[in-house]
Amino acid sequence: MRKKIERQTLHLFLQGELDMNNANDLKISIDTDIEKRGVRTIVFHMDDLKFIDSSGLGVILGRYKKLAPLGGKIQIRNVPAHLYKIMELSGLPKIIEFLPENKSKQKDPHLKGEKK
Amino acid sequence: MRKKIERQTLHLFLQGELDMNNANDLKISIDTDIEKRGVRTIVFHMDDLKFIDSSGLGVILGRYKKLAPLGGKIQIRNVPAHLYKIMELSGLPKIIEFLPENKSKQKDPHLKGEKK
Amino acid sequence: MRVNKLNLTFSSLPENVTIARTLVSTLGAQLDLPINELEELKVAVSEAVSNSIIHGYSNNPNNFVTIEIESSSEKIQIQVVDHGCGIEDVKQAMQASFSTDPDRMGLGFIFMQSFMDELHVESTLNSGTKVIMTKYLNHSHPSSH
Amino acid sequence: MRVNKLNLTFSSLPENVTIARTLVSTLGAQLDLPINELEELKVAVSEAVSNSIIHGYSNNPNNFVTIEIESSSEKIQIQVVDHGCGIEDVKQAMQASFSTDPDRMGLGFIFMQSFMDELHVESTLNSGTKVIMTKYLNHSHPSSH
Ligand SMILES: Nc1ncnc2c1ncn2[C@@H]1O[C@H](COP(=O)(O)OP(=O)(O)O)[C@@H](O)[C@H]1O
Ligand SMILES: Nc1ncnc2c1ncn2[C@@H]1O[C@H](COP(=O)(O)OP(=O)(O)O)[C@@H](O)[C@H]1O
Repeated sequence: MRKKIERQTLHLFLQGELDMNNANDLKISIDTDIEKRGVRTIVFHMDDLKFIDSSGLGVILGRYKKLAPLGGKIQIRNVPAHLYKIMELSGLPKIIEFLPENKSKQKDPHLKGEKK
Repeated sequence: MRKKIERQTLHLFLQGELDMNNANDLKISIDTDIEKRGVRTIVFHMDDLKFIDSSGLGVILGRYKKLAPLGGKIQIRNVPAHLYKIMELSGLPKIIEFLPENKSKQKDPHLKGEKK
Repeated sequence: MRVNKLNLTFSSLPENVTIARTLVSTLGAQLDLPINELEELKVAVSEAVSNSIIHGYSNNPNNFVTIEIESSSEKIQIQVVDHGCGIEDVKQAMQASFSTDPDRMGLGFIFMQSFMDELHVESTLNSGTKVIMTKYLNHSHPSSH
Repeated sequence: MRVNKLNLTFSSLPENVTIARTLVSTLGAQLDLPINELEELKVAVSEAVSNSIIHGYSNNPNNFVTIEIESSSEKIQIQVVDHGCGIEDVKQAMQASFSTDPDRMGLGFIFMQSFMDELHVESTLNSGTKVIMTKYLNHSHPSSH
Protein backbone atom coordinates (compact mmCIF):
# COMPACT_ATOMS: atom_id res chain seq x y z
CA MET A 1 0.00 0.00 0.00
CA ARG A 2 1.31 3.41 -1.00
CA LYS A 3 0.74 6.49 1.16
CA LYS A 4 1.48 10.18 0.98
CA ILE A 5 1.13 12.91 3.59
CA GLU A 6 0.50 16.51 2.46
CA ARG A 7 0.26 18.93 5.36
CA GLN A 8 -2.49 17.41 7.53
CA THR A 9 -3.87 15.12 4.83
CA LEU A 10 -2.99 11.44 4.60
CA HIS A 11 -3.58 9.81 1.20
CA LEU A 12 -3.82 6.02 1.36
CA PHE A 13 -3.79 4.02 -1.86
CA LEU A 14 -5.34 0.71 -0.88
CA GLN A 15 -4.35 -2.37 -2.83
CA GLY A 16 -5.28 -6.03 -2.97
CA GLU A 17 -7.36 -7.46 -0.16
CA LEU A 18 -8.24 -5.75 3.11
CA ASP A 19 -9.45 -8.23 5.73
CA MET A 20 -8.56 -9.53 9.20
CA ASN A 21 -5.10 -10.44 7.88
CA ASN A 22 -3.97 -6.86 7.49
CA ALA A 23 -6.73 -4.63 8.99
CA ASN A 24 -4.89 -4.24 12.28
CA ASP A 25 -1.61 -3.20 10.66
CA LEU A 26 -3.47 -0.54 8.68
CA LYS A 27 -5.20 0.70 11.82
CA ILE A 28 -1.90 1.02 13.72
CA SER A 29 -0.21 2.78 10.82
CA ILE A 30 -3.01 5.34 10.47
CA ASP A 31 -3.27 5.98 14.21
CA THR A 32 0.44 6.66 14.33
CA ASP A 33 0.06 9.26 11.58
CA ILE A 34 -2.87 10.87 13.42
CA GLU A 35 -1.04 10.98 16.73
CA LYS A 36 2.57 11.62 15.72
CA ARG A 37 2.20 13.57 12.47
CA GLY A 38 -0.95 15.52 13.15
CA VAL A 39 -3.00 14.05 10.31
CA ARG A 40 -6.59 15.35 10.34
CA THR A 41 -7.92 14.36 6.90
CA ILE A 42 -7.63 10.83 5.51
CA VAL A 43 -8.34 10.07 1.86
CA PHE A 44 -8.79 6.39 1.05
CA HIS A 45 -8.10 5.80 -2.65
CA MET A 46 -9.79 2.54 -3.55
CA ASP A 47 -8.95 2.25 -7.27
CA ASP A 48 -6.83 -0.85 -6.75
CA LEU A 49 -8.74 -2.45 -3.89
CA LYS A 50 -9.76 -5.97 -4.86
CA PHE A 51 -11.57 -7.09 -1.73
CA ILE A 52 -12.83 -5.67 1.57
CA ASP A 53 -14.96 -7.18 4.32
CA SER A 54 -16.26 -5.95 7.68
CA SER A 55 -12.80 -6.18 9.27
CA GLY A 56 -11.51 -3.73 6.65
CA LEU A 57 -14.55 -1.44 6.79
CA GLY A 58 -14.21 -1.41 10.57
CA VAL A 59 -10.83 0.28 10.28
CA ILE A 60 -12.37 3.08 8.21
CA LEU A 61 -15.30 3.58 10.58
CA GLY A 62 -12.94 3.46 13.57
CA ARG A 63 -10.72 6.19 12.06
CA TYR A 64 -13.83 8.29 11.42
CA LYS A 65 -14.79 7.99 15.08
CA LYS A 66 -11.27 8.88 16.15
CA LEU A 67 -10.98 11.93 13.88
CA ALA A 68 -14.45 13.40 14.41
CA PRO A 69 -13.79 14.74 17.93
CA LEU A 70 -10.50 16.24 16.65
CA GLY A 71 -12.34 18.12 13.91
CA GLY A 72 -10.92 15.81 11.26
CA LYS A 73 -12.61 14.02 8.38
CA ILE A 74 -12.43 11.11 5.97
CA GLN A 75 -12.94 10.85 2.22
CA ILE A 76 -13.30 7.74 0.10
CA ARG A 77 -12.41 7.91 -3.59
CA ASN A 78 -12.91 5.70 -6.62
CA VAL A 79 -14.72 2.72 -5.20
CA PRO A 80 -14.56 -0.05 -7.87
CA ALA A 81 -17.96 -1.22 -9.16
CA HIS A 82 -17.74 -4.66 -7.55
CA LEU A 83 -17.46 -3.04 -4.11
CA TYR A 84 -20.48 -0.70 -4.44
CA LYS A 85 -22.91 -3.07 -2.74
CA ILE A 86 -20.81 -3.77 0.33
CA MET A 87 -20.09 -0.05 0.72
CA GLU A 88 -23.80 0.69 0.52
CA LEU A 89 -24.68 -2.03 3.05
CA SER A 90 -21.98 -0.83 5.45
CA GLY A 91 -23.75 2.48 5.91
CA LEU A 92 -20.46 4.38 5.52
CA PRO A 93 -21.81 6.58 2.67
CA LYS A 94 -24.23 8.09 5.19
CA ILE A 95 -21.43 9.52 7.32
CA ILE A 96 -18.36 9.66 5.09
CA GLU A 97 -17.83 11.62 1.87
CA PHE A 98 -17.53 9.39 -1.21
CA LEU A 99 -16.05 10.98 -4.33
CA PRO A 100 -15.34 9.71 -7.80
CA GLU A 101 -11.94 10.76 -9.20
CA ASN A 102 -13.30 13.41 -11.59
CA LYS A 103 -15.21 15.20 -8.91
CA SER A 104 -12.35 15.00 -6.45
CA LYS A 105 -9.94 16.32 -9.05
CA GLN A 106 -12.07 19.42 -9.43
CA LYS A 107 -12.43 19.86 -5.72
CA ASP A 108 -8.81 19.22 -4.87
CA PRO A 109 -6.30 20.84 -7.19
CA HIS A 110 -3.43 19.14 -5.32
CA LEU A 111 -4.31 15.86 -6.97
CA LYS A 112 -4.44 17.21 -10.50
CA GLY A 113 -1.14 15.93 -11.79
CA GLU A 114 -1.35 12.65 -9.94
CA LYS A 115 -1.07 9.37 -11.79
CA LYS A 116 -2.53 6.03 -10.84
CA MET B 1 -8.20 -21.95 -27.00
CA ARG B 2 -7.89 -20.48 -30.47
CA LYS B 3 -7.03 -22.64 -33.48
CA LYS B 4 -6.37 -22.11 -37.17
CA ILE B 5 -5.95 -24.61 -39.99
CA GLU B 6 -3.84 -23.64 -43.01
CA ARG B 7 -3.69 -26.37 -45.61
CA GLN B 8 -2.47 -29.39 -43.65
CA THR B 9 -1.15 -27.42 -40.69
CA LEU B 10 -3.11 -26.99 -37.45
CA HIS B 11 -2.08 -24.04 -35.26
CA LEU B 12 -3.20 -24.40 -31.65
CA PHE B 13 -2.91 -21.41 -29.34
CA LEU B 14 -2.95 -22.97 -25.87
CA GLN B 15 -4.28 -20.87 -23.01
CA GLY B 16 -4.63 -21.16 -19.27
CA GLU B 17 -4.17 -24.55 -17.66
CA LEU B 18 -3.85 -27.87 -19.48
CA ASP B 19 -4.43 -30.82 -17.16
CA MET B 20 -6.77 -33.82 -16.71
CA ASN B 21 -9.73 -31.40 -16.75
CA ASN B 22 -9.36 -30.55 -20.41
CA ALA B 23 -6.64 -32.83 -21.85
CA ASN B 24 -9.17 -35.28 -23.24
CA ASP B 25 -11.23 -32.59 -25.00
CA LEU B 26 -8.06 -31.30 -26.64
CA LYS B 27 -7.10 -34.82 -27.71
CA ILE B 28 -10.49 -35.45 -29.30
CA SER B 29 -10.50 -32.10 -31.08
CA ILE B 30 -7.03 -32.68 -32.57
CA ASP B 31 -7.76 -36.26 -33.60
CA THR B 32 -10.87 -35.07 -35.44
CA ASP B 33 -8.76 -32.53 -37.35
CA ILE B 34 -6.20 -35.23 -38.22
CA GLU B 35 -8.83 -37.70 -39.36
CA LYS B 36 -11.48 -35.48 -40.94
CA ARG B 37 -9.45 -32.52 -42.19
CA GLY B 38 -6.22 -34.22 -43.15
CA VAL B 39 -4.02 -32.27 -40.73
CA ARG B 40 -0.40 -33.51 -40.85
CA THR B 41 1.51 -30.77 -39.00
CA ILE B 42 0.50 -29.47 -35.59
CA VAL B 43 2.01 -26.30 -34.14
CA PHE B 44 1.41 -25.80 -30.41
CA HIS B 45 1.76 -22.10 -29.55
CA MET B 46 2.46 -21.96 -25.83
CA ASP B 47 2.79 -18.17 -25.29
CA ASP B 48 -0.31 -18.02 -23.10
CA LEU B 49 -0.08 -21.42 -21.42
CA LYS B 50 -0.04 -20.95 -17.66
CA PHE B 51 0.18 -24.54 -16.48
CA ILE B 52 0.74 -28.02 -17.90
CA ASP B 53 1.25 -31.38 -16.22
CA SER B 54 1.76 -34.94 -17.44
CA SER B 55 -1.89 -35.24 -18.54
CA GLY B 56 -1.37 -32.27 -20.87
CA LEU B 57 2.05 -33.37 -22.08
CA GLY B 58 0.58 -36.82 -22.75
CA VAL B 59 -1.76 -35.32 -25.34
CA ILE B 60 1.21 -33.83 -27.22
CA LEU B 61 3.24 -37.05 -27.10
CA GLY B 62 0.17 -39.05 -28.14
CA ARG B 63 -0.42 -36.81 -31.19
CA TYR B 64 3.25 -37.20 -32.11
CA LYS B 65 2.87 -40.97 -32.06
CA LYS B 66 -0.28 -40.75 -34.13
CA LEU B 67 1.20 -38.42 -36.77
CA ALA B 68 4.63 -40.08 -37.16
CA PRO B 69 3.38 -43.12 -39.13
CA LEU B 70 1.38 -40.73 -41.37
CA GLY B 71 4.52 -38.74 -42.16
CA GLY B 72 3.30 -35.83 -40.07
CA LYS B 73 5.11 -33.76 -37.43
CA ILE B 74 4.71 -31.53 -34.42
CA GLN B 75 6.25 -28.20 -33.49
CA ILE B 76 6.16 -26.41 -30.14
CA ARG B 77 6.61 -22.66 -30.07
CA ASN B 78 7.24 -20.06 -27.39
CA VAL B 79 7.40 -22.09 -24.21
CA PRO B 80 7.16 -19.61 -21.29
CA ALA B 81 10.17 -19.61 -18.96
CA HIS B 82 8.30 -21.12 -16.03
CA LEU B 83 7.52 -24.22 -18.12
CA TYR B 84 11.09 -24.88 -19.34
CA LYS B 85 11.90 -27.37 -16.59
CA ILE B 86 8.83 -29.55 -17.02
CA MET B 87 9.34 -29.58 -20.80
CA GLU B 88 12.95 -30.64 -20.31
CA LEU B 89 12.00 -33.41 -17.85
CA SER B 90 9.26 -34.70 -20.14
CA GLY B 91 11.82 -35.64 -22.78
CA LEU B 92 9.67 -34.07 -25.52
CA PRO B 93 12.50 -31.78 -26.76
CA LYS B 94 14.39 -34.94 -27.80
CA ILE B 95 11.72 -35.95 -30.31
CA ILE B 96 9.75 -32.78 -31.08
CA GLU B 97 10.95 -29.53 -32.62
CA PHE B 98 10.89 -26.58 -30.20
CA LEU B 99 11.06 -23.11 -31.72
CA PRO B 100 11.13 -19.61 -30.27
CA GLU B 101 8.86 -17.09 -32.02
CA ASN B 102 11.67 -15.25 -33.84
CA LYS B 103 13.05 -18.38 -35.38
CA SER B 104 9.63 -19.66 -36.34
CA LYS B 105 8.71 -16.32 -37.88
CA GLN B 106 11.72 -16.57 -40.17
CA LYS B 107 10.94 -20.15 -41.04
CA ASP B 108 7.25 -19.69 -41.55
CA PRO B 109 6.26 -16.56 -43.45
CA HIS B 110 2.56 -17.35 -42.93
CA LEU B 111 2.83 -16.27 -39.32
CA LYS B 112 4.47 -12.94 -40.02
CA GLY B 113 1.52 -10.67 -39.61
CA GLU B 114 -0.02 -12.62 -36.81
CA LYS B 115 -0.90 -11.00 -33.53
CA LYS B 116 -1.07 -12.61 -30.14
CA MET C 1 -23.28 -31.16 -13.24
CA ARG C 2 -22.72 -33.75 -10.55
CA VAL C 3 -22.73 -32.89 -6.90
CA ASN C 4 -19.32 -31.82 -5.65
CA LYS C 5 -18.37 -32.04 -1.98
CA LEU C 6 -15.39 -30.37 -0.39
CA ASN C 7 -14.41 -30.23 3.23
CA LEU C 8 -11.53 -28.03 4.40
CA THR C 9 -10.32 -28.07 8.00
CA PHE C 10 -7.61 -25.55 8.88
CA SER C 11 -5.71 -23.94 11.77
CA SER C 12 -7.39 -20.84 13.19
CA LEU C 13 -4.77 -18.54 11.66
CA PRO C 14 -5.69 -15.22 9.99
CA GLU C 15 -4.00 -16.18 6.70
CA ASN C 16 -6.38 -19.10 6.35
CA VAL C 17 -9.26 -16.65 5.83
CA THR C 18 -7.56 -15.94 2.48
CA ILE C 19 -7.22 -19.66 1.76
CA ALA C 20 -10.91 -20.36 2.51
CA ARG C 21 -11.95 -17.40 0.36
CA THR C 22 -9.77 -18.52 -2.56
CA LEU C 23 -11.18 -22.04 -2.36
CA VAL C 24 -14.76 -20.81 -2.58
CA SER C 25 -13.87 -18.32 -5.27
CA THR C 26 -12.22 -20.99 -7.46
CA LEU C 27 -15.25 -23.23 -7.03
CA GLY C 28 -17.64 -20.39 -7.79
CA ALA C 29 -15.74 -19.57 -10.98
CA GLN C 30 -16.03 -23.22 -12.06
CA LEU C 31 -19.79 -22.92 -11.54
CA ASP C 32 -19.79 -19.87 -13.86
CA LEU C 33 -20.99 -17.53 -11.12
CA PRO C 34 -21.17 -13.92 -12.35
CA ILE C 35 -18.32 -11.79 -11.03
CA ASN C 36 -20.54 -9.81 -8.64
CA GLU C 37 -21.97 -12.93 -7.04
CA LEU C 38 -18.48 -14.36 -6.76
CA GLU C 39 -17.42 -11.28 -4.81
CA GLU C 40 -20.45 -11.61 -2.55
CA LEU C 41 -19.73 -15.27 -1.87
CA LYS C 42 -16.18 -14.33 -0.91
CA VAL C 43 -17.41 -11.70 1.56
CA ALA C 44 -19.87 -14.13 3.20
CA VAL C 45 -17.17 -16.78 3.66
CA SER C 46 -14.69 -14.21 4.88
CA GLU C 47 -17.12 -13.00 7.54
CA ALA C 48 -18.03 -16.47 8.79
CA VAL C 49 -14.43 -17.70 8.98
CA SER C 50 -13.22 -14.44 10.57
CA ASN C 51 -15.93 -14.78 13.22
CA SER C 52 -14.84 -18.32 14.08
CA ILE C 53 -11.24 -17.21 14.50
CA ILE C 54 -11.84 -13.84 16.20
CA HIS C 55 -14.90 -14.55 18.34
CA GLY C 56 -15.08 -18.36 18.54
CA TYR C 57 -11.42 -18.86 19.36
CA SER C 58 -10.42 -15.36 20.60
CA ASN C 59 -7.64 -15.37 17.99
CA ASN C 60 -5.94 -18.39 19.55
CA PRO C 61 -4.23 -20.08 16.57
CA ASN C 62 -4.16 -23.60 18.01
CA ASN C 63 -7.72 -24.46 17.07
CA PHE C 64 -9.46 -25.61 13.91
CA VAL C 65 -12.17 -24.24 11.67
CA THR C 66 -13.97 -26.37 9.10
CA ILE C 67 -15.61 -25.20 5.92
CA GLU C 68 -17.83 -27.75 4.27
CA ILE C 69 -19.08 -27.10 0.76
CA GLU C 70 -21.63 -28.91 -1.34
CA SER C 71 -22.27 -27.62 -4.83
CA SER C 72 -24.38 -28.62 -7.79
CA SER C 73 -25.70 -26.85 -10.85
CA GLU C 74 -28.54 -25.53 -8.67
CA LYS C 75 -26.91 -24.24 -5.53
CA ILE C 76 -23.85 -23.93 -3.41
CA GLN C 77 -24.17 -24.66 0.30
CA ILE C 78 -21.42 -23.65 2.70
CA GLN C 79 -21.11 -24.58 6.36
CA VAL C 80 -18.53 -22.91 8.57
CA VAL C 81 -18.00 -24.76 11.83
CA ASP C 82 -15.91 -24.01 14.90
CA HIS C 83 -15.68 -25.59 18.33
CA GLY C 84 -15.18 -22.32 20.10
CA CYS C 85 -16.98 -20.32 22.78
CA GLY C 86 -20.38 -20.29 21.10
CA ILE C 87 -22.95 -17.49 21.03
CA GLU C 88 -25.19 -16.78 24.00
CA ASP C 89 -28.05 -15.14 22.12
CA VAL C 90 -27.99 -15.88 18.38
CA LYS C 91 -30.93 -13.62 17.59
CA GLN C 92 -29.26 -10.65 19.24
CA ALA C 93 -25.90 -11.48 17.63
CA MET C 94 -27.47 -11.39 14.19
CA GLN C 95 -28.86 -7.89 14.60
CA ALA C 96 -27.25 -5.05 12.65
CA SER C 97 -24.50 -3.25 14.57
CA PHE C 98 -24.49 -5.74 17.41
CA SER C 99 -20.97 -6.73 18.36
CA THR C 100 -19.34 -7.92 21.58
CA ASP C 101 -16.15 -6.20 20.36
CA PRO C 102 -16.23 -2.37 20.49
CA ASP C 103 -13.71 -2.17 17.63
CA ARG C 104 -15.90 -4.15 15.23
CA MET C 105 -18.91 -3.05 13.20
CA GLY C 106 -21.38 -5.83 13.99
CA LEU C 107 -22.09 -6.28 10.28
CA GLY C 108 -20.71 -9.78 9.68
CA PHE C 109 -24.06 -11.54 9.91
CA ILE C 110 -25.73 -8.72 7.95
CA PHE C 111 -23.28 -9.25 5.09
CA MET C 112 -23.77 -13.04 5.18
CA GLN C 113 -27.53 -12.54 5.10
CA SER C 114 -27.45 -9.96 2.31
CA PHE C 115 -25.01 -11.79 0.10
CA MET C 116 -26.40 -15.31 0.44
CA ASP C 117 -29.94 -16.56 -0.22
CA GLU C 118 -30.25 -18.45 3.06
CA LEU C 119 -28.50 -18.21 6.40
CA HIS C 120 -28.90 -20.43 9.45
CA VAL C 121 -26.85 -20.19 12.61
CA GLU C 122 -26.64 -22.92 15.23
CA SER C 123 -24.61 -22.27 18.35
CA THR C 124 -24.11 -23.77 21.78
CA LEU C 125 -22.24 -21.92 24.53
CA ASN C 126 -18.78 -23.38 25.21
CA SER C 127 -19.28 -25.87 22.46
CA GLY C 128 -19.20 -24.08 19.16
CA THR C 129 -20.94 -22.44 16.24
CA LYS C 130 -22.16 -23.64 12.86
CA VAL C 131 -23.12 -21.19 10.13
CA ILE C 132 -25.00 -22.66 7.16
CA MET C 133 -25.27 -20.47 4.06
CA THR C 134 -26.88 -21.26 0.72
CA LYS C 135 -26.67 -19.50 -2.61
CA TYR C 136 -28.93 -20.54 -5.46
CA LEU C 137 -27.38 -20.39 -8.89
CA ASN C 138 -29.39 -18.25 -11.21
CA HIS C 139 -28.83 -19.50 -14.70
CA SER C 140 -30.44 -16.52 -16.34
CA HIS C 141 -27.35 -14.52 -15.36
CA PRO C 142 -24.84 -14.12 -18.15
CA SER C 143 -21.76 -16.25 -17.57
CA SER C 144 -18.74 -14.33 -16.39
CA HIS C 145 -16.29 -16.90 -17.73
CA MET D 1 5.86 -18.36 11.38
CA ARG D 2 3.65 -20.77 13.26
CA VAL D 3 2.80 -24.20 11.96
CA ASN D 4 -0.25 -24.18 9.70
CA LYS D 5 -2.32 -27.29 9.12
CA LEU D 6 -4.89 -27.71 6.37
CA ASN D 7 -6.83 -30.78 5.41
CA LEU D 8 -9.00 -30.82 2.28
CA THR D 9 -11.20 -33.78 1.41
CA PHE D 10 -13.02 -33.63 -1.92
CA SER D 11 -15.05 -35.62 -4.44
CA SER D 12 -12.95 -37.46 -7.02
CA LEU D 13 -14.00 -35.06 -9.79
CA PRO D 14 -11.52 -33.73 -12.38
CA GLU D 15 -12.31 -30.08 -11.56
CA ASN D 16 -11.08 -30.65 -8.00
CA VAL D 17 -7.55 -31.08 -9.32
CA THR D 18 -7.76 -27.34 -10.05
CA ILE D 19 -9.08 -26.65 -6.55
CA ALA D 20 -6.30 -28.64 -4.85
CA ARG D 21 -3.69 -26.90 -6.99
CA THR D 22 -5.09 -23.45 -6.22
CA LEU D 23 -5.11 -24.21 -2.50
CA VAL D 24 -1.45 -25.21 -2.50
CA SER D 25 -0.54 -22.30 -4.73
CA THR D 26 -2.22 -19.76 -2.43
CA LEU D 27 -0.45 -21.25 0.57
CA GLY D 28 2.88 -21.30 -1.26
CA ALA D 29 2.49 -17.62 -2.16
CA GLN D 30 1.83 -16.81 1.51
CA LEU D 31 5.09 -18.59 2.33
CA ASP D 32 6.87 -16.34 -0.22
CA LEU D 33 7.88 -19.25 -2.42
CA PRO D 34 9.66 -18.06 -5.57
CA ILE D 35 7.47 -18.27 -8.66
CA ASN D 36 9.35 -21.22 -10.16
CA GLU D 37 9.04 -23.29 -7.01
CA LEU D 38 5.38 -22.40 -6.80
CA GLU D 39 4.88 -23.78 -10.32
CA GLU D 40 6.74 -26.96 -9.37
CA LEU D 41 4.64 -27.44 -6.26
CA LYS D 42 1.52 -27.10 -8.39
CA VAL D 43 2.71 -29.76 -10.81
CA ALA D 44 3.55 -32.21 -8.00
CA VAL D 45 0.10 -31.78 -6.42
CA SER D 46 -1.61 -31.99 -9.79
CA GLU D 47 0.12 -35.31 -10.54
CA ALA D 48 -0.65 -36.88 -7.17
CA VAL D 49 -4.31 -35.85 -7.17
CA SER D 50 -4.78 -36.83 -10.83
CA ASN D 51 -3.32 -40.27 -10.06
CA SER D 52 -5.77 -40.79 -7.19
CA ILE D 53 -8.72 -39.93 -9.42
CA ILE D 54 -7.55 -41.63 -12.65
CA HIS D 55 -5.77 -44.71 -11.32
CA GLY D 56 -6.96 -45.07 -7.73
CA TYR D 57 -10.65 -44.57 -8.51
CA SER D 58 -10.73 -45.31 -12.29
CA ASN D 59 -12.38 -41.89 -12.78
CA ASN D 60 -15.41 -42.84 -10.69
CA PRO D 61 -16.56 -39.49 -9.21
CA ASN D 62 -18.27 -40.94 -6.13
CA ASN D 63 -15.12 -41.30 -4.06
CA PHE D 64 -12.98 -38.97 -1.99
CA VAL D 65 -9.41 -37.77 -2.11
CA THR D 66 -7.74 -36.03 0.82
CA ILE D 67 -4.89 -33.58 0.69
CA GLU D 68 -3.27 -32.87 4.02
CA ILE D 69 -0.86 -29.99 4.29
CA GLU D 70 1.44 -28.95 7.08
CA SER D 71 3.54 -25.86 6.56
CA SER D 72 6.01 -23.85 8.60
CA SER D 73 8.75 -21.36 7.80
CA GLU D 74 11.04 -24.35 7.13
CA LYS D 75 9.05 -26.71 4.96
CA ILE D 76 5.78 -27.64 3.42
CA GLN D 77 4.65 -31.24 3.65
CA ILE D 78 1.80 -32.53 1.52
CA GLN D 79 0.06 -35.87 1.76
CA VAL D 80 -2.36 -37.02 -0.92
CA VAL D 81 -4.47 -39.93 0.19
CA ASP D 82 -7.03 -42.08 -1.61
CA HIS D 83 -8.86 -45.26 -0.68
CA GLY D 84 -8.73 -46.67 -4.18
CA CYS D 85 -7.32 -49.76 -5.87
CA GLY D 86 -3.76 -49.34 -4.60
CA ILE D 87 -0.49 -50.07 -6.41
CA GLU D 88 0.79 -53.61 -6.79
CA ASP D 89 4.47 -52.80 -7.18
CA VAL D 90 5.34 -49.29 -5.98
CA LYS D 91 8.99 -49.51 -7.04
CA GLN D 92 8.00 -50.39 -10.59
CA ALA D 93 5.25 -47.74 -10.66
CA MET D 94 7.76 -45.04 -9.75
CA GLN D 95 10.07 -45.81 -12.66
CA ALA D 96 10.22 -43.37 -15.56
CA SER D 97 7.79 -44.17 -18.37
CA PHE D 98 6.03 -46.93 -16.45
CA SER D 99 2.28 -46.63 -16.74
CA THR D 100 -0.57 -49.11 -16.62
CA ASP D 101 -2.42 -46.83 -19.04
CA PRO D 102 -1.07 -46.86 -22.64
CA ASP D 103 -2.34 -43.29 -23.19
CA ARG D 104 -0.32 -41.87 -20.32
CA MET D 105 3.35 -40.96 -20.13
CA GLY D 106 4.34 -42.61 -16.86
CA LEU D 107 5.99 -39.42 -15.67
CA GLY D 108 3.76 -38.45 -12.74
CA PHE D 109 6.03 -39.87 -10.06
CA ILE D 110 9.10 -38.55 -11.92
CA PHE D 111 7.65 -35.02 -11.76
CA MET D 112 6.75 -35.38 -8.08
CA GLN D 113 10.28 -36.60 -7.35
CA SER D 114 11.97 -33.89 -9.41
CA PHE D 115 9.87 -31.00 -8.13
CA MET D 116 9.78 -31.89 -4.44
CA ASP D 117 12.69 -32.54 -2.06
CA GLU D 118 11.29 -35.76 -0.66
CA LEU D 119 8.75 -38.30 -1.91
CA HIS D 120 7.39 -41.35 -0.13
CA VAL D 121 4.67 -43.61 -1.45
CA GLU D 122 2.73 -46.07 0.67
CA SER D 123 0.17 -48.26 -1.01
CA THR D 124 -1.87 -51.35 -0.25
CA LEU D 125 -3.76 -53.24 -2.96
CA ASN D 126 -7.52 -52.73 -2.77
CA SER D 127 -7.09 -50.39 0.14
CA GLY D 128 -5.49 -47.20 -1.13
CA THR D 129 -2.46 -45.03 -1.70
CA LYS D 130 -0.73 -42.30 0.28
CA VAL D 131 1.82 -40.02 -1.32
CA ILE D 132 3.90 -37.92 1.08
CA MET D 133 5.86 -35.05 -0.46
CA THR D 134 8.07 -32.48 1.26
CA LYS D 135 9.55 -29.24 0.01
CA TYR D 136 12.09 -27.37 2.12
CA LEU D 137 11.84 -23.61 1.96
CA ASN D 138 15.09 -22.06 0.96
CA HIS D 139 15.20 -18.59 2.42
CA SER D 140 18.16 -17.52 0.36
CA HIS D 141 15.79 -17.33 -2.62
CA PRO D 142 14.57 -13.83 -3.39
CA SER D 143 10.94 -13.35 -2.43
CA SER D 144 8.54 -13.45 -5.33
CA HIS D 145 5.94 -11.36 -3.54
N1 LIG E 1 -18.28 -18.11 15.48
C1 LIG E 1 -18.64 -17.33 16.52
N2 LIG E 1 -18.32 -17.72 17.78
C2 LIG E 1 -18.66 -16.95 18.84
N3 LIG E 1 -19.32 -15.78 18.73
C3 LIG E 1 -19.65 -15.34 17.51
C4 LIG E 1 -19.34 -16.08 16.35
N4 LIG E 1 -19.82 -15.41 15.29
C5 LIG E 1 -20.40 -14.30 15.75
N5 LIG E 1 -20.31 -14.24 17.10
C6 LIG E 1 -20.88 -13.18 17.99
O1 LIG E 1 -21.83 -12.46 17.24
C7 LIG E 1 -21.51 -11.06 17.24
C8 LIG E 1 -21.95 -10.42 15.93
O2 LIG E 1 -21.21 -10.97 14.85
P1 LIG E 1 -21.06 -10.14 13.51
O3 LIG E 1 -22.39 -9.73 13.03
O4 LIG E 1 -20.24 -10.95 12.57
O5 LIG E 1 -20.27 -8.82 13.91
P2 LIG E 1 -18.77 -8.57 14.41
O6 LIG E 1 -17.90 -9.69 13.94
O7 LIG E 1 -18.42 -7.28 13.78
O8 LIG E 1 -18.81 -8.49 15.89
C9 LIG E 1 -20.03 -11.03 17.49
O9 LIG E 1 -19.63 -9.80 18.04
C10 LIG E 1 -19.83 -12.19 18.45
O10 LIG E 1 -20.15 -11.83 19.77
N1 LIG F 1 -3.11 -43.27 -6.49
C1 LIG F 1 -2.85 -44.35 -7.26
N2 LIG F 1 -3.66 -45.45 -7.18
C2 LIG F 1 -3.43 -46.54 -7.95
N3 LIG F 1 -2.40 -46.65 -8.83
C3 LIG F 1 -1.56 -45.59 -8.95
C4 LIG F 1 -1.74 -44.41 -8.18
N4 LIG F 1 -0.76 -43.55 -8.51
C5 LIG F 1 -0.02 -44.16 -9.44
N5 LIG F 1 -0.48 -45.41 -9.71
C6 LIG F 1 0.12 -46.39 -10.65
O1 LIG F 1 1.44 -46.02 -10.93
C7 LIG F 1 1.63 -45.85 -12.33
C8 LIG F 1 2.64 -44.77 -12.62
O2 LIG F 1 2.15 -43.52 -12.19
P1 LIG F 1 2.71 -42.16 -12.81
O3 LIG F 1 4.22 -42.16 -12.71
O4 LIG F 1 2.03 -41.04 -12.17
O5 LIG F 1 2.36 -42.26 -14.35
P2 LIG F 1 0.95 -42.16 -15.12
O6 LIG F 1 -0.06 -41.47 -14.28
O7 LIG F 1 1.28 -41.41 -16.36
O8 LIG F 1 0.56 -43.59 -15.41
C9 LIG F 1 0.25 -45.57 -12.88
O9 LIG F 1 0.15 -45.94 -14.26
C10 LIG F 1 -0.62 -46.44 -11.99
O10 LIG F 1 -0.63 -47.78 -12.42
